[in-house]
Amino acid sequence: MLMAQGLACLRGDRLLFKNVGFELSAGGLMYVLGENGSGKSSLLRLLCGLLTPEEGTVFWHGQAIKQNAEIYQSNLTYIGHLNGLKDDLTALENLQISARLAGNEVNQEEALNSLAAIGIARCANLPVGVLSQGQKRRVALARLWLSRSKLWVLDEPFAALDTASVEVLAARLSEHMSNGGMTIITTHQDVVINAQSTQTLRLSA
Amino acid sequence: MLMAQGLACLRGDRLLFKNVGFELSAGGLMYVLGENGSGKSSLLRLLCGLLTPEEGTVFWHGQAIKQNAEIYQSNLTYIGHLNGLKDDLTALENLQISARLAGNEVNQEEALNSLAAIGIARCANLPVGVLSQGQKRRVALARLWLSRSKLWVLDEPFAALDTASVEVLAARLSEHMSNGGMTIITTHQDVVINAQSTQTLRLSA
Amino acid sequence: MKINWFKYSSPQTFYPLAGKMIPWFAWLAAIFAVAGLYISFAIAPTDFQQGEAYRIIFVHVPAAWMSMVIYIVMAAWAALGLALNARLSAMMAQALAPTGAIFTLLALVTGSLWGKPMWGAWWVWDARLTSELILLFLYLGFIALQSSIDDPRRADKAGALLALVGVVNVPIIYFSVKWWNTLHQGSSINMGAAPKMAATMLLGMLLMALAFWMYTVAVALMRVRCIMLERERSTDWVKELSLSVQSTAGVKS
Amino acid sequence: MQWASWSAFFNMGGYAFYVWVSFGLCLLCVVWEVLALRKRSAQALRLSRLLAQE
Amino acid sequence: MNEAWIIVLKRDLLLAFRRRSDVATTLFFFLIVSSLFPLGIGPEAAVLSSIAPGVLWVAALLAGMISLTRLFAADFSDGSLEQMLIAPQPLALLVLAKVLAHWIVCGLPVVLLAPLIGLQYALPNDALLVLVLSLLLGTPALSLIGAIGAALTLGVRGSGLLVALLVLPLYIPVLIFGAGAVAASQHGMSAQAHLSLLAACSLLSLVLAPLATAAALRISVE
Amino acid sequence: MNEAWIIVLKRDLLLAFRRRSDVATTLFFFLIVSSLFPLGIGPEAAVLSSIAPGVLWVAALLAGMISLTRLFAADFSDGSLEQMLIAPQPLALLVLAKVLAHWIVCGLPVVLLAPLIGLQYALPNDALLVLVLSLLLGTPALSLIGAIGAALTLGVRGSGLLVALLVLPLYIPVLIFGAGAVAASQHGMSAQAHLSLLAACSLLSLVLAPLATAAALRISVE
Ligand code: HEM
Ligand SMILES: Nc1ncnc2c1ncn2[C@@H]1O[C@H](COP(=O)(O)OP(=O)(O)OP(=O)(O)O)[C@@H](O)[C@H]1O
Ligand SMILES: Nc1ncnc2c1ncn2[C@@H]1O[C@H](COP(=O)(O)OP(=O)(O)OP(=O)(O)O)[C@@H](O)[C@H]1O
Ligand SMILES: [Mg+2]
Ligand SMILES: [Mg+2]
Repeated sequence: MLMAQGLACLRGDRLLFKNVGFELSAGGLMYVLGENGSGKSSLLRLLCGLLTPEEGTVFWHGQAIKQNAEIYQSNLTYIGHLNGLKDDLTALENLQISARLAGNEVNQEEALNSLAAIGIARCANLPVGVLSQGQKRRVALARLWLSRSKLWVLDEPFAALDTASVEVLAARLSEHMSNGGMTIITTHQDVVINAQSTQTLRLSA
Repeated sequence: MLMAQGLACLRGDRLLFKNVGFELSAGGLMYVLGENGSGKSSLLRLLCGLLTPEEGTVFWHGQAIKQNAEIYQSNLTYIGHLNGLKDDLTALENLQISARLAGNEVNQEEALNSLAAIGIARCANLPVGVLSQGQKRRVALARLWLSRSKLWVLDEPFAALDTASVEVLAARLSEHMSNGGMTIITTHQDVVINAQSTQTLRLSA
Repeated sequence: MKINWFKYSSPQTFYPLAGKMIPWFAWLAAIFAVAGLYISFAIAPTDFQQGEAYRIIFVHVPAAWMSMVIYIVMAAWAALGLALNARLSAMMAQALAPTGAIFTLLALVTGSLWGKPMWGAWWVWDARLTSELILLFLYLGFIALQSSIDDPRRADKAGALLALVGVVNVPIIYFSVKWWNTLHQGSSINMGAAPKMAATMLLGMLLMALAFWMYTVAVALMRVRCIMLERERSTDWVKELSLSVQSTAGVKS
Repeated sequence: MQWASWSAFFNMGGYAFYVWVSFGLCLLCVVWEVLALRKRSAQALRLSRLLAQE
Repeated sequence: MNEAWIIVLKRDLLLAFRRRSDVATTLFFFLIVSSLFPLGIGPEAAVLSSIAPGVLWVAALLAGMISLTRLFAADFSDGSLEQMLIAPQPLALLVLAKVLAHWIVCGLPVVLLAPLIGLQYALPNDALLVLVLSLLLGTPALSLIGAIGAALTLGVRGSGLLVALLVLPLYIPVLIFGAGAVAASQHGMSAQAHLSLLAACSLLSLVLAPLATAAALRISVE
Repeated sequence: MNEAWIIVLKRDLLLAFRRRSDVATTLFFFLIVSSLFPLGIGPEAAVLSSIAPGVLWVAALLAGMISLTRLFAADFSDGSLEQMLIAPQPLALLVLAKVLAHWIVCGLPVVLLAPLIGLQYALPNDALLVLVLSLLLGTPALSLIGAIGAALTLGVRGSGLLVALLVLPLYIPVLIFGAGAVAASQHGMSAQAHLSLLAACSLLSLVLAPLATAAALRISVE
């Protein structure tokens, strides 16, 4: 369903990678691995359409994502390095707004449930600005419990999480794949995630 | 040499912890563990004098750190969540400036060597702004190869590092302890660090 | 950090004490106000130059006085709070600021209302008017700073520092503004043109000023109680208090 | 007492608008401030009561 | 309603409400800047009233520009902007929502406060009315044009100058028509022509600016 | 030399050099603000020259203030400020170094550019000289006082405009003495008294402001 062909990425005057291609079908999980600076985050941004590839194309159901951006984007959930949270809004408000912006209508109860799922229901009504690094990350990740998108693109979701949260998140990812979803993920940690098919893309610096 | 007595920390209107005390002597390593939001980062900032404890005192060689701040601070290297790097300066410049600001005179060669030690000599002359998350972290951590301070306080130094870098850093920490240094560290990962004495402080949310 | 400097410096003990003091100051304010208003409207004679419009003086001048006094008192509390790390002092400073700003605004508005019939203009760039306007800005800066910092202890400290910087600057501002207006050829009218004050007028103004002063104390105490409740929301004494207020509904704590 | 009549008093020698608006505004500020503070206090108490009963 | 632009609008208004002091500060910036001039120039009412249209409009322009420079900065650095870019809705619409929120929060209060300051500058009553009208018609253009600049400055190194170069010249017509309208009514002439031109500026930028801003945002986020 | 304050000074100058366009923006802002007035007010030389001292000084004040809002913001958000706080040197000294760098980069160019703009406003030669002198004596006070405001509002919601609200009222004496000096020389009087007062303002703030700023920084970083 998601297919990339001959992707090349140029940052500054350095060619990070070229000729990267893959196919990811329903229920598939893809790890993007590589050393620091090998271009994992850049690849993920390419796949989301936030960066334009130097060469190559990304296809969603056979159509280039630039051509049918709206359809593609309504199937996409991307959580990058940055959490996309507003310090002045509460965790609950942040979650609801970001889900709605992505096109999922959610009510307050659903949002609360998803905060509870990742173990920060207690912080639901605190402004995000006062949360710790890991707590903020968890608020951002709580979107995954609300998301109905097919494709999830996650940039180091496990960094700064404590062990309990890592497990909860891994379970959620496994569930997503078992429902026929797709996930592309970068991480430096070893985490067990179950999927109908697992593949690894290794970038070398 | 470093001693804390009856520390309590209030953030907002929440008491994160109270009555925290410990003693750390030369060659000692202390892990500060706890879940997300349990107050690890806050404790580290307390120990550096960046936060004022609600109750309790931190002593360095028997003197309260507020009383002899300059002596204490010249024995302290702190690397927090934030890297303290300027996006517009190169890795090399950043490293030299931050080392000098902490009171270590370093020449260019020493700085280059320490960048090489953590494996980013190649990025030495790139502006830090274009580096990846892990590369930035490594530039910040390169200070540890230049530091002559007794006490190192590190907040999640391993987050976002690839496996090779984690090992290099762990080796450097072990070396520091074997030279009679002290380290206080928070982490969510399992990393083997050798020290003359190892202790663990567990904060519960 | 428990300096038991003074028993009442803890919110828990000060809260009920303040509650007892408020009615006293409120009654004093009312009595002075009645006396002051009686003198200003019934006793004080008509001014032969300004007609009855001059009666505005009985609110204008006390308001202007209070605006200045409150700033100084506020800065003093702030300094005390910074020096002793005493929460109550910082809260008092915070409680005074809005009242000070209101009096400043009142001085400006009543002054304008006086200026229109006397000078034919709502506003002139006279030194005293200008410095009153700047005083309003200083108050607003203090309030804005405090309200945009979430952490109350940080807000206290930052506000205190600002108030102190302001106090150093207020005299400088005052004299520079004064000098500014005398150097440029000034407006043809200035407030010196107001009539030599008769004793009754002075008395009326003094009474009104006293009324304002007592009112300020009462209101500041009320506000400081609110601040305490809000800040110590999760402490036991506030919880108990809130429950007891409910059980004896209508009875003030 | 220097007012010939109540209407003379209210007329304030032709300056009624300026005088009464001045005094009226003062009164308004005072009343508003007191009411606002009572409301604020009641709200704070209600909130902590909710917290306490939780 | 779940249109994305309404969500963005609501979110920005909510944020502004949480930071009410922000709104107040734009207003007070305008107030303070316009009270600085008499202190620098001198208190004579005749001089002040003759320069009032220019001074008030320049103050409004500056207040708008300064509050605008950071229109997208927070969204950019906390990552919400990325999320807006990949939202399944036209970006230009979301941009328009942000600009609208900004204008409601920063532009409108300035418009409403302006006559009070006009009084301090001894402006006559009909000039005050024209002042309000001209600001009402002109400030939307300021917000819309400024958004382009704000989008271009985002994170891009060394674009500060570019923005000033780009935005301020575009502001100049608005300034000229706006101040001109007030001056005309001060001199007893009709301000109609100036006001229509102002409205035309606003309409034109309403059509073009969101598209330009959206394009600039895509470039900045790369 | 390894004194920490020299390192900070060098670093900030280097950063400014890397971002030359930022420096240019301050200058450009000054230029634009002072050239907007003739557009808003009209071209008569007599009016312009009579308002020139005030306008130029207000423009300098605003340019200084706007560039100040970011004096510590970058250091705060990237963590360098923490590192400065735990450096084994008096913080007030480091603050002074930062302010000095800021003045060299933003204040000095404005001082040097001012006579050029004065010419546009038809200021006579001796008034131009006094203008430069007054700016030279007064702008350090602006930077020093502004630093307090910048430090107090660090990381605070909506800090940009808040700084304006805190700092502009404190700038007023400098404005009055500065513009007064130029106006005095315009009217053929001696500007000596004003200039000495300006120098006194700068000296006073040189002594007090770094201490207040350091205290404010410690508060803000908590
Ligand atoms: C917006 C306009 C005005 C403002 C902001 C203003 C402000 C002030 C201030 C701050 C004071 C206290 C000064 C002190 O005690 O040293 C004051 C006092 C006074 N004002 Fe005004 N004023 C205004 C208009 C007027 C007008 C129009 C008049 C009368 C024509 C007037 C008459 C007085 C008098 C008689 C005093 C008492 C003087 C004294 O105590 O020495 N004011 N005003
Ligand atoms: N300025 C603040 N105001 C109020 N609460 C705060 C503030 N800063 C931190 N907190 C709260 O303090 C708690 C501890 O934060 P801290 O950053 O110390 O946690 P941590 O143990 O380092 O967590 P993590 O593993 O996620 O980094 C959090 O729950 C956070 O909500
Ligand atoms: N805007 C840019 N200009 C120039 N080079 C850039 C830019 N952005 C990133 N780079 C370079 O691209 C490389 C890859 O960056 P990227 O963030 O994709 O790495 P990564 O694999 O995600 O690393 P990490 O594991 O540290 O997150 C880095 O070497 C970085 O220096
Ligand atoms: Mg990455
Ligand atoms: Mg932490």
